[in-house]
Amino acid sequence: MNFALAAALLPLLAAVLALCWRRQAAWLVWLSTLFSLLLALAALWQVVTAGPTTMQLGGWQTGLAIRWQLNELSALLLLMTALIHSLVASYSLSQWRAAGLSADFWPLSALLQAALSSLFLSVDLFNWYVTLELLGLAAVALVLLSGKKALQAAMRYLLLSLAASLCYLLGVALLYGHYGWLDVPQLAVAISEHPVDHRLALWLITAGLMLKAALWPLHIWLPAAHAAAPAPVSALLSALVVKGPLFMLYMIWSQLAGPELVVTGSWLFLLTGSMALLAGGWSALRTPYAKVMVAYSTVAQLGYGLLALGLMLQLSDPVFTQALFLFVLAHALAKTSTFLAVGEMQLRLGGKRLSTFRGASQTMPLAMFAVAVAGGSLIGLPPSGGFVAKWHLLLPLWQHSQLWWLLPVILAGTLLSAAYIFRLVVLAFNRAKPVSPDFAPALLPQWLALLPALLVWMLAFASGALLSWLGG
Amino acid sequence: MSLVHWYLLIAAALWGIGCYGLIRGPELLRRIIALNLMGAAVFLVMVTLAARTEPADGVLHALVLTGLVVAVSATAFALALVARTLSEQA
Amino acid sequence: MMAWLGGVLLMLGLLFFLAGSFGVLRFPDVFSRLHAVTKADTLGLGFIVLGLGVLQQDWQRFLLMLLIWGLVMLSGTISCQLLGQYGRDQTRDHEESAE
Amino acid sequence: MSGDFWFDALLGVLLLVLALATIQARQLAAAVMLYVVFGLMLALAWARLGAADLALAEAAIGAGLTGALLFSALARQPKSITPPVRAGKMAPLAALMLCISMGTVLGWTLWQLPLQPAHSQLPAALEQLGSSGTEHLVTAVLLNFRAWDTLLELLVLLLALLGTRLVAAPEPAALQHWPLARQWSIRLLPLLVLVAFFVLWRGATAPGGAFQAGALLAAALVVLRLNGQLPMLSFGAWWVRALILAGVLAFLLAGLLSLWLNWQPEQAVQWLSWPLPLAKGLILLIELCATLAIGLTLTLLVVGERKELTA
Repeated sequence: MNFALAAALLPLLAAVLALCWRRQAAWLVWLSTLFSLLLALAALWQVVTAGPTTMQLGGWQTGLAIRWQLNELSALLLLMTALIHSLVASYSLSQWRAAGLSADFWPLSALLQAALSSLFLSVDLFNWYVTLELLGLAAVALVLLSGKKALQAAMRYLLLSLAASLCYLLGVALLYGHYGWLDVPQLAVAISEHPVDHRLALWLITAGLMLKAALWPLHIWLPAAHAAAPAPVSALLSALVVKGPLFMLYMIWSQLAGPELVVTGSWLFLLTGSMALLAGGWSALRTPYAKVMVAYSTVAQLGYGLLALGLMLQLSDPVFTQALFLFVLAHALAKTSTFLAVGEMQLRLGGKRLSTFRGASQTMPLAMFAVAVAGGSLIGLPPSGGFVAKWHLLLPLWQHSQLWWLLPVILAGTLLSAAYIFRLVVLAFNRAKPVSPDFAPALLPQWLALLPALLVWMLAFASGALLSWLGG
Repeated sequence: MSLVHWYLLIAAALWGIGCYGLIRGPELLRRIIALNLMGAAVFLVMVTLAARTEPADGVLHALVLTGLVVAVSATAFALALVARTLSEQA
Repeated sequence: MMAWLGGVLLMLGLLFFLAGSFGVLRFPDVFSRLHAVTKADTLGLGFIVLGLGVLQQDWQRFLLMLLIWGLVMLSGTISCQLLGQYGRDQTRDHEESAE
Repeated sequence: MSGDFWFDALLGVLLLVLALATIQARQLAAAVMLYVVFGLMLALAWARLGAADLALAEAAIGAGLTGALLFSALARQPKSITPPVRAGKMAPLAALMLCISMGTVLGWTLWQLPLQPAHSQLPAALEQLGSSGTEHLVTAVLLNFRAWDTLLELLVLLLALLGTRLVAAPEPAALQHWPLARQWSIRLLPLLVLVAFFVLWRGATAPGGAFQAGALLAAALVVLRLNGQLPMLSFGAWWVRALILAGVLAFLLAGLLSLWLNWQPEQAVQWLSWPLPLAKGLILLIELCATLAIGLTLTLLVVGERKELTA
């Protein structure tokens, strides 16, 4: 648990130091992301060898103190956060003078990492509210880094995020009113002892978290916010910020929902998941702007997470938990690579529309290759992580014939995602627009954009270990 | 119809009014005020729940205090954003 | 006897508060409204403080309430003065633009 | 009918009427003023429900500083507002029905809540109060039992300031300073600072604490700043940044110190658990730094880094 604590506190310390010495902020935060990556690896290794541990913050007994729980799942999510942050930090370090990224990016991204790490480790309902608020404000501040054009999107994002936090807090207040516990495992025990009808509390919490995670019916703020943000910020937002509330939805619905509530909940998630797949894919197909397309692809891919959550609740088969968090990992890596590559190409070729990518395979081959490889994982081609996640989603479905209608939906979702990825890739192989002779974009940012795509491509080889850690 | 029930009903009504203001309020400033009303409603629920035990539940009071400061900082950020959007329009 | 006296003082204070708020609603322009609010309400508060002091028989709390009353009086007069100046500037700008 | 019943009934109805009036008021200035009055009535409601800390905080932060923020945002509202920014997409009737149904469902669920709570953290908290370093339960919960929440909350405040600096709006018209206001703010300063630190000191034994004291400090600084009697507080100045980060730094250093003090070789480490003899001192130190940090942060949130135009 010591390593996990260090991995969560290091970005916090780095953020404060970055605010004190603003000239060395970039190096400071970059080094802190690398160290927290090592610490997260050590924490995972400690959990795998010594088994899960918990820590009461402050040493008081369970109900009073906030409790941190470190099991394989939270260690893996901590590792994902640290990995994505170190990738994005190194990408931003390599080209922030060229892209004109303001120096405020560094303390804000370190605070974002601290908020996410403490969210993944904690199991306290009210502590989740404070980390959720910290996450929301950090994300809005990061979106605002791209200046005037992000004002409208950030305003709508902030208002909806505040309303969602209040819905969540009201749900938590009702639960505390009924049972008097804020600690989720203890609350689960209290609920099983003398269950009381707490449906409204759960629906309020679910509504708040679905709005925060931009899950299908409440996703309206995401495309504008993620497209308006600078490239590294939209990578952080799509890969990590929307995954925090999804993790909380899983933790709350898997432990706090009563048997009859689980059925209604699972149907809700199945329907919204299917609609997310179809509607997100369709909007991604029709939008003329590159970053908006990638943002809608996030909304669509979150549909897979919802489907996995719904199936896990309905069929209570642990393989769907594995599918859910495999999808979370694969999507985080693939989306980071896509947003970084698309952002780099937009920066170099100039222009937001898809037409600017015409002939990108000749002018910027490396970045285009990154988009194609990451797109392969988004579609679910073997041996990428996306394929492993989809495989563990589809395999158990064959035995349950009553959910036959899910198979065509997932097939349609896959086809739609293939369509909008190839829409970009095909354009890249047209004849390139004339480019000035001395056009030589820096290669390091493109290599850094390619790195997560290669990582997600080889995820299938590590699927054995991943599956055993994710509650196999 | 004890004190606790009365204030809980007031909080429920406040929540409804806040939601109406958030959905309908034409100006952005009014929507932020409506958000604060919804926050006040949630805190009223929490403080009334705390008033059920004889020495009022200090744990809930601390939570509401934390929520209050979070609400103020979020409102300050939202108002700065509104001020900038308005001065951009002008 | 003290309770009866306290009750009378509280009723007097209430009377002045009512007069003050009634004045705010009815008076035509800014200056008379300001006059009504600051004068009547401060006096009303004074009576209420006296009434509570008589009812409470607790000197420490009575002194605290007197301090509160002093502060209300000070801030009332200052803000009345500032609002009055602001009102005068507004009316003067209004008249200049009207000519 | 006990006197209390009428007081609660009136206060409840007043809260609802003020909330409705704030939403329905035609001019925005009226809506803001009605909201400030609503904040004060809410502070009364907290006091009525036995939450003295919250009444202090609501009056200082909820009604006071939020009111100041709303008025400064109102000052930047362009007078010649074209047709109101597109009204909510939903038809008024549909929105009304939705909100009424939400209110009734919530009201019905709240009505079901048990009058005697099945379980609450109060008994456990009271029994642990002795070894927490303070006598007042709310301060013990804020700075000892759930100290991590308070640290994250100080970060939320810091983040709001960082975000606000990103969108610093150009300054409204230059303020003319009335001599009377300048004299009054000078007289008011010592009283406010004295009361702020008294509220901070009392937080250890009775309602009070870092947040209320910070809000009072911010009130004093805002009044001075608006009257132009304070140098321009810019985030760039190192001492301003040091003070703003004081709260979070104090927490982190105290946490690291307590980690180092009760470090046993193979025993699991406890983050933010103050060693008993040092608890009172550490809590007071953190509260002092948090008060300064909150005071300055709230001042910068309200006043911003205004370039002083007139002398």
